[in-house]
Amino acid sequence: MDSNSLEQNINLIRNNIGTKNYLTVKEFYIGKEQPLDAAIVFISGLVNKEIIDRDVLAPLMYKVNENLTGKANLADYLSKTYIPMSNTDVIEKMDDIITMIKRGKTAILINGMTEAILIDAAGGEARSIIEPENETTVKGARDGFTEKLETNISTIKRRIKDKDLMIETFTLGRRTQSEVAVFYIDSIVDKNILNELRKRIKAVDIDGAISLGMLQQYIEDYTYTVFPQSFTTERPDRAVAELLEGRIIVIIEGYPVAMSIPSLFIQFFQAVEDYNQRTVVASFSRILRVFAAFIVLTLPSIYLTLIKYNVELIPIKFVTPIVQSRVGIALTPFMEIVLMSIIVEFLREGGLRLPSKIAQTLSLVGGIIIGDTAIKSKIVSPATLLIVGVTVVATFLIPNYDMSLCIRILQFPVLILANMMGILGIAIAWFLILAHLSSLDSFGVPYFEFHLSDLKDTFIRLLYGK
Amino acid sequence: MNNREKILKENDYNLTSSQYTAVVFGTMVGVSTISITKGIVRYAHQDLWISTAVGAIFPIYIFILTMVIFKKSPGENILTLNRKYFGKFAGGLLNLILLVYFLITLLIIGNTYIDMITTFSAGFLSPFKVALAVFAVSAYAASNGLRVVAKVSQIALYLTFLLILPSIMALKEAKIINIYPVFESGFSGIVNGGIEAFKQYLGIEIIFIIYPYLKQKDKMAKVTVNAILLTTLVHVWIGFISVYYLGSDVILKSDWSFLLVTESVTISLINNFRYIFILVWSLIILKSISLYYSALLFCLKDFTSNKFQYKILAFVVLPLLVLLCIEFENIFPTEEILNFITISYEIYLIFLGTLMAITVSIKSPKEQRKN
Amino acid sequence: MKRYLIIITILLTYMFYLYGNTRVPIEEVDIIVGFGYDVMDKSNGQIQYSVPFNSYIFKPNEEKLSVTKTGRGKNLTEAEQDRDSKVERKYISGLEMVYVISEKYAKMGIKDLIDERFRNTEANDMAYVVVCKGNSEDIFSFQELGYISTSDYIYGLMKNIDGYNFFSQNYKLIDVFVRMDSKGRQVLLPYIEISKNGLNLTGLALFNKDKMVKKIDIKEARILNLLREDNVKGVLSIRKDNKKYIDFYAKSKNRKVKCYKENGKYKFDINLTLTGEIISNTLYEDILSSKDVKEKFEKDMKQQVENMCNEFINKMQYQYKIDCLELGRYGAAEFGRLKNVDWNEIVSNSEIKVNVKVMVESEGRGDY
Amino acid sequence: MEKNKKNKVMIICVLVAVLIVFFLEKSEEAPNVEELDIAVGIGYNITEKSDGIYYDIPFNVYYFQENGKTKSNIRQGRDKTTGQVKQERQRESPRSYSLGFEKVVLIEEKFAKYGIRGILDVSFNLPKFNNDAFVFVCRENTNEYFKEDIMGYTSTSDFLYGLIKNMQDNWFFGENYKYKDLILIVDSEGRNAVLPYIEKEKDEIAIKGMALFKGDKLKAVIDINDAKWMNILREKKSKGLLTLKKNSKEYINSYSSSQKKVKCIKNGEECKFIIDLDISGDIISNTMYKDLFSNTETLKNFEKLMASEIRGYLLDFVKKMQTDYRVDCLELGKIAAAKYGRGTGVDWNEVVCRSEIEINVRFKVNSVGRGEY
Amino acid sequence: MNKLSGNKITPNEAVYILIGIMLDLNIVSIANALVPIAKQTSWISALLGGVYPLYVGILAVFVSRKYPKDNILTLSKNIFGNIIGNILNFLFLISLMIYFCAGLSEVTIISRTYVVPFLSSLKIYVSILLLAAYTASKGLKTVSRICFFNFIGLITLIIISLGILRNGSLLNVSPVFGVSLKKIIAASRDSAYDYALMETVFLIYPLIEDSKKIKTIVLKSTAFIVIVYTWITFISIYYLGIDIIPKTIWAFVEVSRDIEIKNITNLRYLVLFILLFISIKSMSILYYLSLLILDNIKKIKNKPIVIFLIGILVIYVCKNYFKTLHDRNEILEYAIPVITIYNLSYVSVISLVSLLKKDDIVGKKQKK
Repeated sequence: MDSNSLEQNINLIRNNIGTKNYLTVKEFYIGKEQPLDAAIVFISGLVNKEIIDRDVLAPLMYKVNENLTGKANLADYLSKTYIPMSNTDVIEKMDDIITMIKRGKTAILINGMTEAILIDAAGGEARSIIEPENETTVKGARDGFTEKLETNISTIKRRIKDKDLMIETFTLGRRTQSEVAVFYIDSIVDKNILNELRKRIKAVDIDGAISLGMLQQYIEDYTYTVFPQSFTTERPDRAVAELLEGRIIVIIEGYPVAMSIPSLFIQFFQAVEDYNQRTVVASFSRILRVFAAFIVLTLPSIYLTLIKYNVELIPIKFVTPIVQSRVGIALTPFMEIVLMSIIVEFLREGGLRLPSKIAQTLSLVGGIIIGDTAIKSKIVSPATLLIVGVTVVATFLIPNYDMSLCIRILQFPVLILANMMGILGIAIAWFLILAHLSSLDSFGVPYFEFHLSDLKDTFIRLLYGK
Repeated sequence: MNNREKILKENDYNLTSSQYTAVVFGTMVGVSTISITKGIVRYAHQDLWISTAVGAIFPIYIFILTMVIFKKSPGENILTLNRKYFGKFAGGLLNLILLVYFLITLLIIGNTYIDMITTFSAGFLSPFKVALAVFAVSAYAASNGLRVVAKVSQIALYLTFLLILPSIMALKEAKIINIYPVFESGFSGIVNGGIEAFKQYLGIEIIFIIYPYLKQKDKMAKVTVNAILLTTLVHVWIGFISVYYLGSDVILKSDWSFLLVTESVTISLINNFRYIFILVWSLIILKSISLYYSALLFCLKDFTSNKFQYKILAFVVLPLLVLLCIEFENIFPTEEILNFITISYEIYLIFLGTLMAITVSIKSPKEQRKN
Repeated sequence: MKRYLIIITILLTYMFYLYGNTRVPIEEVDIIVGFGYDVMDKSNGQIQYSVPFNSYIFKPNEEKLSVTKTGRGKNLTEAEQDRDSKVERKYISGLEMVYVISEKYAKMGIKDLIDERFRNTEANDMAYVVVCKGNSEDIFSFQELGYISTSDYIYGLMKNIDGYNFFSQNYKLIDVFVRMDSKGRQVLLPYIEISKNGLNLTGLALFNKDKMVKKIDIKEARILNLLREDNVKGVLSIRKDNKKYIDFYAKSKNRKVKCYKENGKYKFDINLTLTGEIISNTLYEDILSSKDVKEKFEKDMKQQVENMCNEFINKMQYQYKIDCLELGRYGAAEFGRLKNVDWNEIVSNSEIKVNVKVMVESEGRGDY
Repeated sequence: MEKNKKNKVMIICVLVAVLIVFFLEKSEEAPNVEELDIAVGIGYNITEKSDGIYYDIPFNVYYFQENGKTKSNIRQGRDKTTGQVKQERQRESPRSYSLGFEKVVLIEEKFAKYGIRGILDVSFNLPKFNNDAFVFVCRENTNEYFKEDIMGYTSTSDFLYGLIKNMQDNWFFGENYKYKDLILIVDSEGRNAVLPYIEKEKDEIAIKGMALFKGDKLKAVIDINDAKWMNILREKKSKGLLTLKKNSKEYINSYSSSQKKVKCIKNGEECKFIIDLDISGDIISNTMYKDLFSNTETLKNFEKLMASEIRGYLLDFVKKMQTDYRVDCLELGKIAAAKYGRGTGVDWNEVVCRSEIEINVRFKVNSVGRGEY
Repeated sequence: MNKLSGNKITPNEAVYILIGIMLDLNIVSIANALVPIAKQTSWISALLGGVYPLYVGILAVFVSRKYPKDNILTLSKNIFGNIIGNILNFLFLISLMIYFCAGLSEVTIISRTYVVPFLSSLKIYVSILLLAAYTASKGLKTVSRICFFNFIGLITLIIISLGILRNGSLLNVSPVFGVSLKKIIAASRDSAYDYALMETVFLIYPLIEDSKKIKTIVLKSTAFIVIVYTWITFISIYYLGIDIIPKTIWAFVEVSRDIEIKNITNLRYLVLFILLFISIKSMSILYYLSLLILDNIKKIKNKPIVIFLIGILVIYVCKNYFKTLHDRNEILEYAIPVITIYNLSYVSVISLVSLLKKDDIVGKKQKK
């Protein structure tokens, strides 16, 4: 600090943190014969008051019975003798002190001392560690990330004890100055991806980095694509698995989700319990998920082209039942499928926002009553309802929420192309999707790439033992 | 009148440029647009779409007059100018004629709308109920000032185009040779048709009244020309597509030929276009009625020399209008009387405009004397 | 001031509601699907109009039934009033699919019928108009396997009429409006009759202005349609003998008609282009591989079609004396519409040249 | 920024081009499946008229009612060429029909005699044609068969479809009597088509024999017994019923399946065919031998007796084929052609009818059922 | 973690691209081309046809060893000087364009006969070209990955066609050597036309990561393609027999139509889907290569405009000259022999000259 007078420093801190900001300053005297003026400064909401009273104030006020005037590097001496706390450090630069105070630390200032002792007695309410809601597993660990960055760091550190585990922190956003932690294992990670990531995070200058989603948008390569560019998870064991594979994990303060860079298309189809189930079962369920994604995209359009254009390709046995169910239906097949899919989207979006009790009833009511009445009133044919039903169920199979959203959206352009051009339309739609996917890359790593050699972990998960 | 009402009152009357175009377009494109071909086809047969373009001379002439007046006195509209230049009594008389005209147009629009609605869809409603509903709604809109009506006419502008666009699909169905031979009815046929088409562009006279209320004064010319261009485009397109699809002989026989065209355009989703047409058309008609209603209120306010507020005036004149509208049949029993009135009114407008333009440019307001 | 406003609005809404309305919801109403127009000459020499209509009746147990009711009277309006009086339930007109006009009625002239339909805004302009042999009442009472009402059957027949025989889709009510009184145009309606294996299409009814003049059988109707309509489809075949024949499924593009006057005589040039595929061929060997065999076929087909057209045109000019190819329309467009000129007469003794261009598009998957 | 603007212009004009191409062009509108007549059976007949031969091609068509029942109806068309017939048929059918679901194709005997080349052309010109339909030759006009309303079957085509399936199990029928086999066989060297022959007496339809074709014309119709022997000789693998009858009371029925191998030896001009059949059967009823399954001795000579019996019948049939029918319906020509070169212009029918055919049969009993009654 | 890949493609991807280039929709009509000449032993001539790509491949191996960095375009410019070199490259580009138009018209005709008869050919041209342009504009990596998916599609096609072995008979293929050797050689000359465009390996080898692997790449791709072609000709003859093949236009599609699984579902839908996929892939490769050559001749400033122009040019040519099967065959009969000879000589002359020249011609250029 430039000046050593207590008043000046306190005023400086107060203006800097802002007048209406619950800054509490406790002044007291320290030392026996000629007591020195001293003060503790902290932000009341973020600090645990008992610790301060018990471990800081009490010893300084009662135990110090020596004359401190004129003692050299007083701060160091005090923190070593009188303050029984574990992490205390002495900081000289004023703006560091201010950022620390904003972070929930308490500063001890003494008249005539240019440094300040900073004590980490951060308190304040924080959510306890519970199992994340959307990514539940049967046999896996039950813990998840929380809003507090320190707890997240601790959960990851507890899992990886390797000395190469590096954690870099950046501050983001002019207003929120929220902390961003970047984890990577130094020996495995690809250096130029790391540099690229650092460059991009530094380049971000927004006033508030509230959520990881925003950060994703800023550092991704392709903005105009439906496919999610970065893989997010709320489970530490999944994050650790990514780290071990050489990826970089980014966690932002106040957001209980970790983002792994670079993320590939296949990652979104790998659920957590794949790793702790038997190989055959795990690979079967993984193939099932990819097949489900295929079904969602193409089943309605194949049904549409079979009914409308290439009638002769319907297998003989299916002709009479399908035509039986379609006699006297008012809407054209395309309109039917679109209408039913949109109604299902209504139900799902509606269900999402409502409290869980009402959500169940809504989907129940929606599913049965609307479906049944639609058939009775001959607006929609039972065959179409079956197809739409199967497609809807298939979307639930995709583990990652972003990817299932994207696949649901992609379903409609494929349907429109199929309605316009029959099988040619489907061929074109699939060609376009594959071409688009193969043109994407995340941080230089190809997004959608198969090498026959490393097929073992993409589609099927090979044995660990062998 | 506290601060808020003052601001409200204040910007109540300066319209943005797009609102101004919508208002001018709104008055011209109204109830008669779907039957513009009826009058003209007798003269210009299959070249009626050319004579609709020729008809655009009338609004352009009125526009030139307003520009001359606007140059001299941007602040007051024609009603106050009448009183200023021709003295209280003569100016008042001229304004009275304008007032009577707006009243008659309101009745014409109301009556045609009632005929259309009763024949097309709401057969069970009696004329009284329809008239009451229509006029009450437009009275409410007009009483809230010009700005509200301007916003409504903006929406109506987009709706009008919504109705016109499907008729493009009719291009695919029929053949181009229905229009040939072009210019067969010769120069005289087309000009007669053009004069006949003046009737379609009636409604331009509203710019006499509302020209002071445009916010960016310098944009006046551009904005009004836009409106006139749009109207001519709509009229020419309706004329062209009716001849292209139906041929001139069928147009002779049907009142609302454009309805025949839009009805034949079946869109795959909605097999009968008529239902949407009625819905959207009623909105457009309500818009033009409330426009004329607010013009009427301007004249009334001037007539009663600013004693009453708009709200009171609107609801006082409402029962009179509804009553007249029901008795419309016996006031103007035959078609000829109506034609006579519209033609005489066209002449009156041209006379009033030229007179005002001359007096404004010669007489300077300073040495204006009372006579 | 506020209080008065509220009272007035309450009063108005109450009056509105007071009048109530007599509109009946849709279930208790039968829907008319077909109108018929017949004429019978009664014993005392007068003519009696009979106008049946065919409508659906919705039964509670969802079994749709169709019923035919007729009204009789001295003239059309009287017959219609008589029919309305016989109906006990409210019925909606405006969803009809088909108008069936008996031949006798058509021969007497359909001016009053078309006028009534043109004036009535609830008429469905997109319904098909058909001329039938005998009375339309018998047509309506004919029971087709698998169809609830005959109007459905006729509607299906007309909807798929443009697949073959070079028919087009211009047989709707709005087409009759447009064609009846326009200069140089003729109304042409399909002709149906009940034969031994059911109700089917046996030709075309040719009208002059509003009176039916001639029934054209199906073979001639194909040539007439080919010459008159655009974008129509049909099968043309060259047949040398029982075993050797070739069928060509032809689609015609927009025909180009040029009309000009040469030393006082009207001349019409009709250019037809036929593209299509060969659906069966035992006449030409390996048409698939060699190009000149294909060109030879195209030349033969062009010759055959032109002969058929010229033959029909001679018949039209000398026997019917009516311009049923709508050439008058092109004449009017060329020489002005205002002069009231009888185009039938002009076309009948004008010189009409037909020029056909045949292009084979694809031969399916091979040639046996 | 300039490049970005140029890209925008590019994207816009590409979009406009696509819109024009896809929406303003008058495109054919394809009907849905329920608006189509599903043609399940096709009949081919010809009627002799003064001014030439008229083809009469009726369709056996499904129509679907709202209450869920499907019925079958007939759509007729008669004209001088097959293409014109399509046009005639459209005059009375309220729906366009869709090919691709044919189960059965019936050819009238007169038509078969006249030559079926005209039919085979259809499948090539109509890509939608589904050539998995079974082809039958029938005695009367095909309408008789389509008119028939058989209990339990929506249309006669389904009935016939079922009929041919079970003939394969008891009368040694093969399964390649389909339309696509017809295409493959009719014009290929050394092969002749063979089709089941059905008749209808007092509204009871049954397969009465086989129709033998030479090229694309019907040559001869053989009754069901001869057909059985022909099938054994013709099909590579077939199943059926063989009986050994001493007299009306004593007989043995065996449900047997036969395997065929053919060798062809060329001696000079002629060629000699050796057909060895090994037939294995299960005895299903036996009133001749008492101790059949216990005593291997009787079993052995029963097998020998059965083999010689079958061989006798087969040799009779072959002689009849070579003399009366004079057509190679056993696909021997194909084997000869495969051995001695194709495209040499040799008429394999003549060669086969002149050639000497030697048959040796081996009969083996593999199971005797559950026991002896 | 697979390492960062720049614009260079891995050897595996190079194999897929080569397969993609050579294998177009001619797999469907190769049997029809060969059977008339070599009758039932045409599968052997298909095998012999493989000599041609092998020869070109070996040439490429030698040239790439000497000049790993520059493709044939720069070599030809260095040897023949800028103007003549550019002209030769332009002619090479024209041969590519002809294959491009031939491929596009083939896929349109096939899809209009089998799959989408209701679409007009213009719609199909536009949609496929848009797609090919999109993939080509995304660079070689995307194109190679698309070729990989096609490789998988091709393998499924081959596995599926195993299913037909049950129905056909070996007799159709025998007598194996019933045809004179002269005929087999003549047929193998025709089959060489289907192995066209191996010359493009000269364009790609600079873009491969480690160009040492070029030998294995060439051998692998030619081997795979030879196997595919021979198998397809064999299976077509095996199932259809040599009398039926001349009757069809696309033999392999007929074969694939009758593939069934336990005679319930037929795999027609899947086969047609794969065929469409293959054709769009080869369109996008040709699009990319023509861009590559154009870029080499004159630096393209604005890529989208050039892509758009190529598209317009191709549509114009296809619409006027390749409209029906007849016009297409007529042109190709004449054009393909000329093109193959030109390509062959173009490649062999340049590689011979560049190999024999002692000093390093490219190096000399930089030194000056």
